[in-house]
Amino acid sequence: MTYNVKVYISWKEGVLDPQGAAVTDSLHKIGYSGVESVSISRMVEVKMEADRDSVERQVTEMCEKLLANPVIEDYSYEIEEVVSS
Amino acid sequence: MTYNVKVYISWKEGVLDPQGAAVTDSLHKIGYSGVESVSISRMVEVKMEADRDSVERQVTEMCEKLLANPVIEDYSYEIEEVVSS
Amino acid sequence: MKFAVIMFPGSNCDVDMYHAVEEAVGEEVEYVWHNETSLEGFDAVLLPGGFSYGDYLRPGAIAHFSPIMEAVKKAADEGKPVLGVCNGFQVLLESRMLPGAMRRNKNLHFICKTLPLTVENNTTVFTNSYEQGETIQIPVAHGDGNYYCDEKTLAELRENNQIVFTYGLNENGSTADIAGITNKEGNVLGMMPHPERAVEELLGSADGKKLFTSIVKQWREKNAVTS
Amino acid sequence: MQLLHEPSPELIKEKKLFAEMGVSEEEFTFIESILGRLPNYTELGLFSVMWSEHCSYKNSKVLLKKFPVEGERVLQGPGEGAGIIDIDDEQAVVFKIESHNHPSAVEPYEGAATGVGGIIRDVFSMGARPVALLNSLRFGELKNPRVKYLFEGVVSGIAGYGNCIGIPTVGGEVQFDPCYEGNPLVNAMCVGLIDHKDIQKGQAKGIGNPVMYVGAGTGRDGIHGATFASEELSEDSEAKRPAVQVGDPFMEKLLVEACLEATKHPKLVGIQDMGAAGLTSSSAEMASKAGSGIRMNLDLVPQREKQMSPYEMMLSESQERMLLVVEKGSEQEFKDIFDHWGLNAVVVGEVTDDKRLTLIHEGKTAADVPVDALAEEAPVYHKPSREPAYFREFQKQENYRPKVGDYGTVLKELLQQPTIASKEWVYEQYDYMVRTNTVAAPGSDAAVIRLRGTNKALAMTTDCNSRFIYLDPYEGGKLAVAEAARNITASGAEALGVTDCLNYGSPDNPEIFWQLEKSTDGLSEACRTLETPVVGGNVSLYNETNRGAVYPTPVIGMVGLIHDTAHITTQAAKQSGDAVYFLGK
Ligand SMILES: Nc1ncnc2c1ncn2[C@@H]1O[C@H](COP(=O)(O)OP(=O)(O)O)[C@@H](O)[C@H]1O
Repeated sequence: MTYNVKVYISWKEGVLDPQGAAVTDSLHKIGYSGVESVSISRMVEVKMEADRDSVERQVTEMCEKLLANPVIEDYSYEIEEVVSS
Repeated sequence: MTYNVKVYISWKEGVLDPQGAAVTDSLHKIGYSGVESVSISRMVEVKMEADRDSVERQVTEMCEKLLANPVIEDYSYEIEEVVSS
Repeated sequence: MKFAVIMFPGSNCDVDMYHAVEEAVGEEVEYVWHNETSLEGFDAVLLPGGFSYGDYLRPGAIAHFSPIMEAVKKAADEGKPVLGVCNGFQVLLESRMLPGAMRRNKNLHFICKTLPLTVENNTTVFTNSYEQGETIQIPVAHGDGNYYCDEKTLAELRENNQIVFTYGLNENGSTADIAGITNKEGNVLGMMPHPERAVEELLGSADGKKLFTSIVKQWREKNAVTS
Repeated sequence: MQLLHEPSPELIKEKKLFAEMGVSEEEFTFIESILGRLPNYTELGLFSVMWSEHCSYKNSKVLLKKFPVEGERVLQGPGEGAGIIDIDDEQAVVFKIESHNHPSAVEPYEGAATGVGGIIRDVFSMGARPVALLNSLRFGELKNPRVKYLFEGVVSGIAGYGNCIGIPTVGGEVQFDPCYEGNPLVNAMCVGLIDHKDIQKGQAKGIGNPVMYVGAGTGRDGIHGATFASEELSEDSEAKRPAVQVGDPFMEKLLVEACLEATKHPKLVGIQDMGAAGLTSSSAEMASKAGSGIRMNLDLVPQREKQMSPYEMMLSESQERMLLVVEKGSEQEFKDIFDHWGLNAVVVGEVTDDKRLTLIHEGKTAADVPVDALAEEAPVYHKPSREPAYFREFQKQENYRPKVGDYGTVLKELLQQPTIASKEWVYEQYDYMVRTNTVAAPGSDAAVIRLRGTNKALAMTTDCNSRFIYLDPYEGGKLAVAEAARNITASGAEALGVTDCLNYGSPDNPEIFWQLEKSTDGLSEACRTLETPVVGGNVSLYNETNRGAVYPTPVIGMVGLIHDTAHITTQAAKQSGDAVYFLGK
């Protein structure tokens, strides 16, 4: 099976997000005063071959081992099967 | 109105993403041979006050001016109204 | 001749730029803070390296909204020499004063070392004291120096002779080994390598000195004619 | 992390909850007698961090006393943020080394980055302009993927912070050995330059003077960090994971510039960084040193998160924050300085004459404790010491002489050892040239920074061969100092002084305490002989995992003065035909 996996990685609550703060500031300066907060995170899209019953385990492992650092980051994912056309 | 806006910023087609290639490589090295490709994009979450009829215009402007660099990046967004509880 | 060194919050090669002008050409030089709005009275503008606004979001992205940038554009339109080095180059790209964009270095690491550069165009205000095709040793120090532009832009750059420096050793992955480019008019130069770090033999190389002397030389010639 | 209901003083005592904060039964009784009552949760928190090994050196103080700390050129010995040594012409060099081992073990990038940030604050809080960074790193064997991850993360964290803030990272060392697996060592050193007249002390003098908070807001990050650093790494550390902070070098760059402006202002009374134990250590130490007290209104503390408790605010280790005491009436002048750099400066309290740290929160007194008890009166332990069995074994062994067949092959094999191999991969990632003063870049024996506007230069190095020290702590200790001194001398400099970072296992183990004792004896002896006084340092104990302790690793940071830039010598062979001499025996 081919899967399209989207992993969303964001800061754990309470962790400083200096990027978000700098962008908020800058948006205010160029006139977007309605902006309350900005947070910046990453999305990792992985296209992979895997068995149906192992894909989720593999994704969790990849997140824990490499894609995110659970010490300061949270992650969530969506797994979608690619239907070959 | 308060809005929660999610902006996804990804590489334009044809622009090589060195980070994605490096992550693919690392995943292969630690045994995930099924991984075909990895692409990494940025997600910017903006919480903002705006009028209903101006929010979309504001978001597009913010993307064009600051959040994305159209030379190498594409963007898309989702706008969601925050229902106060 | 009077140089302006623009200081953004997070600039950190501003002092180096300042000293380079003092040491290489001994001309007048002053710092200008990012929220100033005028560059009246300056004959050349230098955008130094560093990490303006922490390089958050993208290097140079936030700095290009600084009030001073309007004045920098005006100076460029008036034909004054504008030099952006490293982060300064990134600011020029983000503000579209120069074409293209920067990506992370292809090895994903910051690279600090002295590299050979080839002078591809010695007819600019910045390079008139170099030989055409000369190899010079100039340090680089950047994490996002992997220059990108599409084919069409590259063709234009070549056609207009806008590629001024190329890497003899392309470590960051830049398109067509590009290390520095000018605008069409030739008075705005952006380059990743740091000529201001190469103006004294004591520190390893003085090959960057001629870049500053070029600017002064041309300014003198011009002002000798008009006065 | 947030405690909605803090346990009552009675419950803390009854359930021995103090133990969770690393406070022993005896220490708790001592606190009770100091206060004449039971401490509340916040107060106990203050004691727990101030009396941790990291802040109080309670287990190592007896050993540190042996170091020679005086010398003709010493302007400031151990005790302040960093040591200061005279370099003539009314100039001085300021330097210090510090560990960030435990945070780096769980989040290598941020752990190393914030280690760099912390040591820079120590230097500029003295009023000095930071001019160079060095580091000293230890990892397990590179074959292990986790070790590789840690190594890469640590190096890019050091690069990320140092490059962004624009202070050149000019030297360091890296050693790989199985004993560091799971417990890497990450020590960062900063060197600064100052004019004598600008030297600051972290003192809260002048009753009624306002206490100002500057820099980043306070969040819940790093709570328990100081005690975290004083515990062994275990599976448990996982649960404490949010104790790692994220650094913001951009903020710190602004803070450096603003604080250096502030330290030149005649109305500045005292300044200190909020390092380990954040607001607690900075306020208690500043007051204690000045013989005064501080009263703070915690509602005024800039906060990044909602509904923080006094305990959380006082123990937070959010980065990039400083505490200032200024003359009454000059608040606005300081606010203007910080405003120029886009930073907030907020009055959060005032200096009092009662020698107490009094904290007000939502109109109520949240804590009221004597400052000297926090800063000065931590218990001092002299742990039992015992010569290890392994040492006796080694002493009995015959001298080992390796049989070398083909010298060429052996040489190649040696050069392939990661510990011996070129460290270019590491230092290429550091901007070692920024500020254009680096004359000898990484790759030589010691790094050399010229002092602009003078004919002088500074040489600096970090060194320690922990294997020697493990095999013979006393001789190895001497060797560590001697190696540093050789590197300094070989670059053309006169050695000035030392800062040290003592990385060891748990002092509760008598054999480890013995290593500490013997090696510090060796260090002291060498420093005395070479006339390089120890002007500052840092202690990091409990560097062990369930597989055992790291080798005793007292990293030596040494600084030297080159009187004339013409004397600078570098390592490389210059010309064919030059004569080669062999010195020593
Ligand atoms: N972690 C590091 N950071 C910066 N420079 C380093 C680091 N490790 C090693 N170096 C530099 O690499 C060079 C060689 O280091 P090392 O192998 O320890 O040699 P030596 O035994 O001569 O001290 C030195 O100039 C040193 O400063």
